[in-house]
Amino acid sequence: MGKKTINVDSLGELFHKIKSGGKRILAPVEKDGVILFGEVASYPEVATGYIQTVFSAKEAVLPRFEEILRFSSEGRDVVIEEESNKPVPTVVFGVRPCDAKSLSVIKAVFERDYPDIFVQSKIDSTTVIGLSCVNSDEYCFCTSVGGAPGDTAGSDLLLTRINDANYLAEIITEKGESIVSSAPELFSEAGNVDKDRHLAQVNRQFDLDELEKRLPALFESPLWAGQSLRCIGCGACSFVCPSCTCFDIQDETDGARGIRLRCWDSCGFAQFTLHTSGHNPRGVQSKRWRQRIMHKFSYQPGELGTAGCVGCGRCSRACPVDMNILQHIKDILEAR
Amino acid sequence: MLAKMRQKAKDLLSSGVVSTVIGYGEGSGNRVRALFIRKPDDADKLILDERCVQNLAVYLTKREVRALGRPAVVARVPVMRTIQQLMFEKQVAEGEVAVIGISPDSQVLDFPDLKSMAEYVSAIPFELSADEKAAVEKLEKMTAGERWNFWLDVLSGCSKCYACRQSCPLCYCERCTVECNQPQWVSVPSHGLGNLEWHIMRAMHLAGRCVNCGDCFRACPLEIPLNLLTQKIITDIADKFGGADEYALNAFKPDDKEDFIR
Amino acid sequence: MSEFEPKIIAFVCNWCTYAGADLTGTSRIKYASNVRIVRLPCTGRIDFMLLMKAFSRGADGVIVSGCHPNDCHYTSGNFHARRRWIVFKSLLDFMGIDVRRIHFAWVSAAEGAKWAEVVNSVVNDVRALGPYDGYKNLAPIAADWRIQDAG
Amino acid sequence: METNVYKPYLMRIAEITEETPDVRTFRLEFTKEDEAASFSYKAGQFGEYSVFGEGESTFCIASSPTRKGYIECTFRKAGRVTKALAAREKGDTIGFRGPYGNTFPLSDWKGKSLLFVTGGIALPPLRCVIWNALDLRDNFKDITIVYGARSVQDLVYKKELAEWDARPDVKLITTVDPGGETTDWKGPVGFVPTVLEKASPSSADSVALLCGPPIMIKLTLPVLSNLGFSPENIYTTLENRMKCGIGKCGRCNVGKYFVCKDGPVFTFAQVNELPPEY
Repeated sequence: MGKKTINVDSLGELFHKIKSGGKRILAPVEKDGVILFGEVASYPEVATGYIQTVFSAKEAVLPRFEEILRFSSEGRDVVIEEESNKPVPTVVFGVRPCDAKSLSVIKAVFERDYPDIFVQSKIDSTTVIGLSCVNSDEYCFCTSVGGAPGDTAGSDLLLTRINDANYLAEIITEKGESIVSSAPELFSEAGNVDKDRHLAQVNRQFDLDELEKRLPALFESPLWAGQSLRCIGCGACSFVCPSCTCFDIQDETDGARGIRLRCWDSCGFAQFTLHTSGHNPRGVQSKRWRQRIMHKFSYQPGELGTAGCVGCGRCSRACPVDMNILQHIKDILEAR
Repeated sequence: MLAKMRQKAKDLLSSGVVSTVIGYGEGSGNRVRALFIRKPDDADKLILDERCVQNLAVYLTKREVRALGRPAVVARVPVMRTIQQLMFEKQVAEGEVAVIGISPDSQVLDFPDLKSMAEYVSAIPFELSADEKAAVEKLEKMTAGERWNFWLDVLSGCSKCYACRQSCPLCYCERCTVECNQPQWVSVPSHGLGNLEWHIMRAMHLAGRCVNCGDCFRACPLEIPLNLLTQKIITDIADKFGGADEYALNAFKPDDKEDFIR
Repeated sequence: MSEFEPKIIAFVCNWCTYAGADLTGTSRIKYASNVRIVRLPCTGRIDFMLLMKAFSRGADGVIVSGCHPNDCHYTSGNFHARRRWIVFKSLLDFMGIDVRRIHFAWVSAAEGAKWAEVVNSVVNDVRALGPYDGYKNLAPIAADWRIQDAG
Repeated sequence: METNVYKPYLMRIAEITEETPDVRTFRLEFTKEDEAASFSYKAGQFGEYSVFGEGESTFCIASSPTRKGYIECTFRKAGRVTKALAAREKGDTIGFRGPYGNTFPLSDWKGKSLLFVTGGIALPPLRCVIWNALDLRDNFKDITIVYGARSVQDLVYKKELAEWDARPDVKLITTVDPGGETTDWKGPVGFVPTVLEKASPSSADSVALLCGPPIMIKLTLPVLSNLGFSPENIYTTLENRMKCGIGKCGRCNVGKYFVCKDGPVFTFAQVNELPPEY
């Protein structure tokens, strides 16, 4: 829809304009040495010089817990009340292209069959200002799963640093356009810019289609047990993942009143699939590890038309026992 | 010392004394990771340096690792302490595990049995480092209100991924209290109350058992200093009960001192 | 607005304090009615989780009481409990939880008057501290409803 | 208007039947007339039943869609929610979300014989089909039911078993495991596969519906096969732990299929293709 440039020094003013337009801004901020998305009041609070936030931007649309029902009992009757979970108009700033792409996975999961209004309304009221990657590390593999360090998919406005003073601002959607038109004086027309020159170099490391093709036949392979022997069964990989969406539902009460909460859950947990009878279809960690890989690279491509992985590398970075997903995928592709 | 450790692993495997050696190997980037060595020739993949700190005793109670047969484990002092505690709690019995001990100055130690390992490690004083003590004291000096705000703040990021629990070799329960729902003792969602309850519970269930290996802190994706809680308890137990018990909360003295019971 | 009346939950052992509290009643000693007694077999059974649950469910103060040292019906339950309380109270304090709301006592079956005194003093102390909303409001539901109720 | 997919219907417990000491059947009626009027489902579907403040639990709709105005569910007291549910009384309000999942293709079975083979607490999902078929009795040829339980006490729907037994157009064989009989038990004693083998119903122009504990399924399948039932003509329902019931929470999948959305009804031809994740 158009290319503009914006001066680094104008971002403060842009933030001011967005805030005065009634939107909250989430952006990467540093807290005790850890970079996380948090609400910011002004641009100088935004962290710089990092590869990835620990948690992804998914929390803007799928919070770690949220109310999905509100009720109260009066004697034998129950009254269902209006739930308090309403979307807040939000601009998420500094979203990496991989995270931006993950929003389409989340959207696909929650839209199909039974549309989930809580996720949908949050997606609808969120504007994504993406930030292309100028750096990457050995855990990044976006290009192997159909993304790129400067990919525009999922962003409404994508910023790419093109020199010390300026960002290239690519307007992708109408939401992006409305950000620009809220402060047109801050943007200038971009001339011919070779965007790729300013992006991180992330080499393609495996063939996603080949992986999808191979996986079904590997269901009973001993490789899962071998790979997951050191896995300790925590949920760090799922919780930092931008496209993991599995959840639990929990009731909480205060006297006769209560709420039903949806909260993050992980296929890595032993209890995730445990039946009340004690039977567990995925009773050991290797089966749970297999589920994680199968779901992302075999089931979801078939069901949603997109892999459930965007190559951000967060799971590998966060894993306490160095379960490196990229390495594991390469090993899977080499298995005979 | 590296050569000696590898040789020891080789010998244990080729003599059939153990079927797996759990040790450290090169991981991705500059990281190390747990290796499960099944063949004597693979023992050369084992490494040992200052990065090798994961408490490998966590694998001794893992079902799939147990299924591999008798393991040997590369064990620095905290790992040996863990095995001692696991023995006390009847999770590991004499003869079930072989230990390739590593002394504080990185010498390979030979133990004929777990009993001699326990004797060795009991002789090494169990105390916090100066930095750890300072961190605990810093919090103690704050007002109660400051401490409350400190903990609400650091715990606010917790997503309950349970990496702290899963990385802990002494959190081996098949069903954790947080998963007991009749009643629901701890709130499952990671809101303020759920997080506070979870971390109090975790620390209390490790009281007198924690060996201060630091894996819970290292495992946390947010680097929450949650081991401050167990370190505080370690300090208290040493101060008030004099330590030396295998499991301080499983014991008592008729004259334990307190100043708050009416 | 009427004066704040604290809700106090007392976890007591069956053999000493419960009998002691019974004696308070049969001796017709009057004491604050703010307390709800939960009887357990022994102080050794009083899990710290019960105390946390009391606070999250709206208690403003908690009393834990059992047999005097050496008087435990099960010989050593109270000794074990004492160690646990020492560690637990210190941990809560370290986390900034208001330990002025948690009171421990030894009350024997013969100490009806002491039970009344313990309860009265705890109720007075906690009344002065006010409601413990800081703890229970950590749950979204509690905080939410309270805001709604306030109008 | 978009609606909240997690919002349950409020249902009044109209009737409680104590089937066994720990199994109960609830008859549930809609509290809102418009919801009762617009609600419809098919045999084989399930729902999420909630006790507000405790959570939701998944089980099938055990009544037939031919009976209007109410639904019934049968459950065993086992976990947090079912225990809370069992503590409810007649007149109490509970929640119901559904119907979810696929259905038994009853309309495809017109003119065929139906064989129901089931054990213990697995009768409820088939009871729905049995009544559905009996209410459209002319659509089907023979209807045979082989039902077993550990003991006489563990038989559910005792009143209905007597009713079916009395009908000339239903062949019912009720059996109990050896040792589970009472002194006045007149039926056969033995395990379901053995009893089925002895009864040896014809597989000609017939479909079988098989629901029961894994061990019963495992031992019954060869018997059905010997009788001439092909895997395509043997139907079952799978169960896995569920939270959402609508293919999002991620735990009930068996390979690439969600039991909640692609099931719970499968033929054994399909089950044989599934990885062992149920």
